[in-house]
Amino acid sequence: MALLETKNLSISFGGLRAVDGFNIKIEQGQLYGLIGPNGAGKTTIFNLLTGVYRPSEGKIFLDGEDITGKKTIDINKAGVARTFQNIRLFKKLSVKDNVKVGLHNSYHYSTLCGIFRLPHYYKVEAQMNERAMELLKVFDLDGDAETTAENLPYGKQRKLEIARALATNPKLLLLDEPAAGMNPNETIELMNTIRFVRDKFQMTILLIEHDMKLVSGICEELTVLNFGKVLTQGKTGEVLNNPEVIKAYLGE
Amino acid sequence: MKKTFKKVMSLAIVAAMVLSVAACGSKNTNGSAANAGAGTFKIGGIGPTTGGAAVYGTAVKNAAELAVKEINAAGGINGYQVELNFQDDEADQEKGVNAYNTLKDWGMNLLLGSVTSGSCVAVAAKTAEDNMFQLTPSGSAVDCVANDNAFQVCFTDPNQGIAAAQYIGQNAMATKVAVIYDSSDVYSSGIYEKFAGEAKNQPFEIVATESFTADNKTDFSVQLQNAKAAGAELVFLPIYYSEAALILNQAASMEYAPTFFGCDGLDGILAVENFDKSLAEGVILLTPFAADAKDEKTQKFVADYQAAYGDTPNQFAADAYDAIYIMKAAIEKSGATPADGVSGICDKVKGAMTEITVDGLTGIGMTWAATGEVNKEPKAMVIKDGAYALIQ
Amino acid sequence: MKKFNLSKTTKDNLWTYGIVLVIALITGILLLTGNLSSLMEGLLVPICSYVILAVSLNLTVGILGELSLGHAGFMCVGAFTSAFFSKLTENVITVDIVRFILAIIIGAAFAGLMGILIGMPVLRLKGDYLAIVTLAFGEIIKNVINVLYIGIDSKGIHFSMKDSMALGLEPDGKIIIKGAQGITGTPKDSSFLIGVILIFITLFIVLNLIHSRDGRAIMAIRDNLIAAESVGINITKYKMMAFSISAALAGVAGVLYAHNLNSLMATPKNFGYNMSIMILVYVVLGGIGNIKGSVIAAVVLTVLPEVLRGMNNYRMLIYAIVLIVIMLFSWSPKCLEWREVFMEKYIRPRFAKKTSEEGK
Amino acid sequence: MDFLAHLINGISLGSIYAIIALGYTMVYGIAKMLNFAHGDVIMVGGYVIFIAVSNMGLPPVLSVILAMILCTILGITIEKIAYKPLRNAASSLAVLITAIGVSYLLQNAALLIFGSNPKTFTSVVSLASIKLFDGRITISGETIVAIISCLIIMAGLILFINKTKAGQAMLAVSEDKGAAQLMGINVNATISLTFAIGSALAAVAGALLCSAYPQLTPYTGSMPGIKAFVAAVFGGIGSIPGAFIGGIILGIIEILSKAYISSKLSDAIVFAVLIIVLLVKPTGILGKKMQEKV
Repeated sequence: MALLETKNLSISFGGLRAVDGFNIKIEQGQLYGLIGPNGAGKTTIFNLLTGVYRPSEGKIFLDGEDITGKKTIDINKAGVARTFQNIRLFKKLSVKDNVKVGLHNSYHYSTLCGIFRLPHYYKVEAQMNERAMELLKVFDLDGDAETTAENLPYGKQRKLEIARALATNPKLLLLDEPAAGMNPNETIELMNTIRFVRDKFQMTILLIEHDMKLVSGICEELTVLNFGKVLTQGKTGEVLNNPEVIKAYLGE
Repeated sequence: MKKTFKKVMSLAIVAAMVLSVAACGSKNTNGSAANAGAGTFKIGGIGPTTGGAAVYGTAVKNAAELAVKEINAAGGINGYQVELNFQDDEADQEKGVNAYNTLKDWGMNLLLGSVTSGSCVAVAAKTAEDNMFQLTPSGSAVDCVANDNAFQVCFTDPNQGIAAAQYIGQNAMATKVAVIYDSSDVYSSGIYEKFAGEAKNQPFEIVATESFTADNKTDFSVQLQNAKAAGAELVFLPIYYSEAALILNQAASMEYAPTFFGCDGLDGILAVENFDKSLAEGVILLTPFAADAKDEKTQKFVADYQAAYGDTPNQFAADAYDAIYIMKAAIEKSGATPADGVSGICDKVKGAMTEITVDGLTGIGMTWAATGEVNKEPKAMVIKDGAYALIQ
Repeated sequence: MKKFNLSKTTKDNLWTYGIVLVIALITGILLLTGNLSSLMEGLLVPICSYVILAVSLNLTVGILGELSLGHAGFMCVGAFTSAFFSKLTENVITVDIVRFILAIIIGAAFAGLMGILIGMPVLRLKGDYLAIVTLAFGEIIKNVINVLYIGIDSKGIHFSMKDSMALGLEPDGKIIIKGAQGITGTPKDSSFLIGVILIFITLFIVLNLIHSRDGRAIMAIRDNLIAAESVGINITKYKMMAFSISAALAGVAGVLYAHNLNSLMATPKNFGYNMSIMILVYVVLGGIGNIKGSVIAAVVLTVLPEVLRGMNNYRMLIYAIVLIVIMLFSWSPKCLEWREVFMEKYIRPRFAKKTSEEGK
Repeated sequence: MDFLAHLINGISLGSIYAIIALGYTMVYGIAKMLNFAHGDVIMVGGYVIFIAVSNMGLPPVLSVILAMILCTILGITIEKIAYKPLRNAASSLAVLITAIGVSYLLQNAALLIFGSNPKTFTSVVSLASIKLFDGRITISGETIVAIISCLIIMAGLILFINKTKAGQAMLAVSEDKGAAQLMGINVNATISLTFAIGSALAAVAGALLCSAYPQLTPYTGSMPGIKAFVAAVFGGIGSIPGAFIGGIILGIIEILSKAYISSKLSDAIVFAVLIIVLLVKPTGILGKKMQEKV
């Protein structure tokens, strides 16, 4: 059974069909790419998958469970985490606290326990700190744990977003242009990190990207989107050599 | 480094605050020491001189200053000069208590105030604690004089309400009466309640009870419309003159001309700058003071006040002016001196209050009960040809 | 030295407690030795209630990041419910402190409940729209209390929104809330000591909340609502939590306020939008989200108009000017830049020298 | 018949709210700040006209023009000194608090200059009132002038914003200050112009407010200012026709609730209706729906 499967997913905004009949099947542990020209509807698909928008038609299945029309937080709890094209960190919180917010639903103590600082509070906080530092280490951010998030350099902010998403312990990770704004060296480093995350956490990853080097470097399968419709789907190498894809990207 | 600096800054602020507190503290001891030796009566005044009610507090402040000047020129009280310190309370209870404490630090012997009822009730609790003699010119709520150290110059609200209802009934002025009052104001709602209670015993009927609030006192069209529709021949206005001026204006524009009947709060309406006096023609009010009364005392007061402050004095000013002279009479009667201290003065003066009879601007032969309420005759005035005239 | 290497937040919290403690102790000593002027003595309890108000509003404005202009409304609810309770039980519960503690709990509970009732519909609004709706609620609360008449007699509690006659009380009855005249004769149970204790409780609750799991969730919502949702934070729950705790604490401040004065009335001055705005001024002046700053700003701005009494008629004018100047000084980017340069040049070198000498 | 009379009273009151709300919404829409001092600029306008008419004997029209000029200068000065330095402050609340400071400043300055005694304002409107149904219903001249002024100002503002270069610059600034700057628009000048227009409108509002409710104190502007702000939010703040509609509706609700529900609770009812409207339509009646892009 596929980890993520959508059937005929569609949405319209005031008559404009932004996504039309989108079907995708991603297997557990796959690194999957979603590409297409600007305005093709890639981010809209992410928003559909995470419950920001409700689809006008179609179904979404995560690990066999129908998550269509669920609220964002329930979809997150079901196991979908994401990053954003325009970075959305908790700017005023420290790097560590950003990750700890991600851990919110995995560690529990009551409000009163937090206010009155019962022993349980210290125990759970210590566990959260430990887990947060583990995650930060993966992204080489452990040295910046106490830095305020907005003061991080751009590349590290992108990484922190991924770390925060991972903290929610997802089955599926959605990355929206993770390499945007990075220089070639940073991009290569990021590719390694993404691969590492997939291997270490047995994560399934769906990413949107414009950087073809990254896409061809790490994605195993691709879906190409144009004007809200699937242009073609398949193995990365085949898709990238498809003349229709080249036409869509380069124009006629 | 930046963090440390911030901490130093906050410490500096704390230090400054503590110092200022300490400085004020030392001022206090100096003040009372100086006071013991000095031969002056220190009268404190409290009332709003800023905020929406500033017009009332300012009048009290000015008139009290005027009276103090006169008394000092004539040789003071029992040979002691009088000092007046008037503090703003923004018509707020909390600020009233602050003002009272400021005056205590200054070394006040007797208190004139507060001007508004709410502040007055809060301050009265404090004066009772300190056994400070308190005379309020215009705090009309019953609770203002709940303690035996406090006295009033104005009528209490219940008295005014009952007197108004009786006057209307006895003179058969109307059979259908409407009331428009300020439901958010202590003075106004206090009078209204007693008026409505007494109305049951009188040969007229309240056909419309309309109200407004402090936040909603520009448009009275609905209230007037309802009074008009109910066929009220008389509209009772237990409110202050600034709103009454607007009501008269709007009634005229909708061609509604009942008899308007008010209490002492209405006094001052003719003094509103640029007010079309013809609108107030025929308005009747129960008040002890009228700025254009013909007696010598009133005329002198009005002339002096105008010369000093460029405004025509209103009811509040007259009450305050009387209040200072009432204090003078009571102190003279009791033979108190500044050396008696706050509590000593209070004990002597409050005893004397029930024994004196004062002829003032706001009443002839005013006497006081031990409860603190004044005993004087309200006069019914009618506004005629743009001036107050006594109804015989 | 290693032992004292506390985390940044713990240090910051200790500073906050420390400042309050130092001010309270010094003031307390001055008070007990009789060195405090009557004015300052009278200001102590009001200062305590404004500090609580400022800290509690900072929870909504600074930590949750929503603008509320109705905070005085919650204070009003706390003040009236608790004063009503105290009047009612004045002769039943004769131990003042027990009655007052109950009054505080009641005031906080009702204000918190009101926070929940109001928060439920309005917290989905944003920014200025939320501000105007909270302002509206504050005005509604004030307006309703102004027309409320409640009396008690042998038959029980009577209630009316017309006037005191409509209560139909028996001759033995007494009116407790009398419309615009409010509640008179509330027992004076507030004291500086209780005020300071309540400040500490408030600080304890707010600071510990901020640095807990729930506090992080609340701040995450402030910083980025969409991202917070995407990591599974229940937006409504945490918004409500911050808002209602903030309201309950404002209620506590109201209890303190009501039991300090003999007469309690809901005027535009003390419970209207003017007061809500005043509390907001404390928060913004002290630094949005900065709890310590709120405390200091509340103290300074409450004392300032009283210290300015010597200016007579110019008092409020000067107050307004001072307010504008402080705002420009502490918020204008240009001013901040200039201050930075100034410190770099003159203050910091000396300071650095001094500490390095001390270090030796 | 009573209902009709109340309705007309409501429209009269609403027309005053509307004219104040136009100024509010104008400043909010472009400069994105709640100018709490707007009501007090109205009060200053009122005093200027009062002095010009009563003490200097100027004709009403000239007085209003004088007030517009002085208020414009006042508005620009306030903006330059108190608001502009905070335009790029870390929080938008900073400028809100400063506006409150300016409001206190204007009130207390007026208190010192003009005293606390209320002054009766001589109406600047000489139009006679219209009487219908044998005088049972009166539409005052002030109401007629207020509504006509509202319509003229509204049309003028819409034309100005859509047809002139300066107006287009305002639109651009309201959308995105940074981008407008890059397009070569002088953002500072544009915002100054906004305040100038807003303050001139405040003077007109002052003239009509004080003519309809002829009393002037240092606090005259503050409550109508707040109510008009509510009206502006009602109609969808930033929307010019919204301010007009919001003002009129607010006036009608206020009067009808006073007439048929309770005069004591009319404020509570007005605010309750506002809350309901905002809950149903979170950006007001004519407000644009804003959706944050994810």
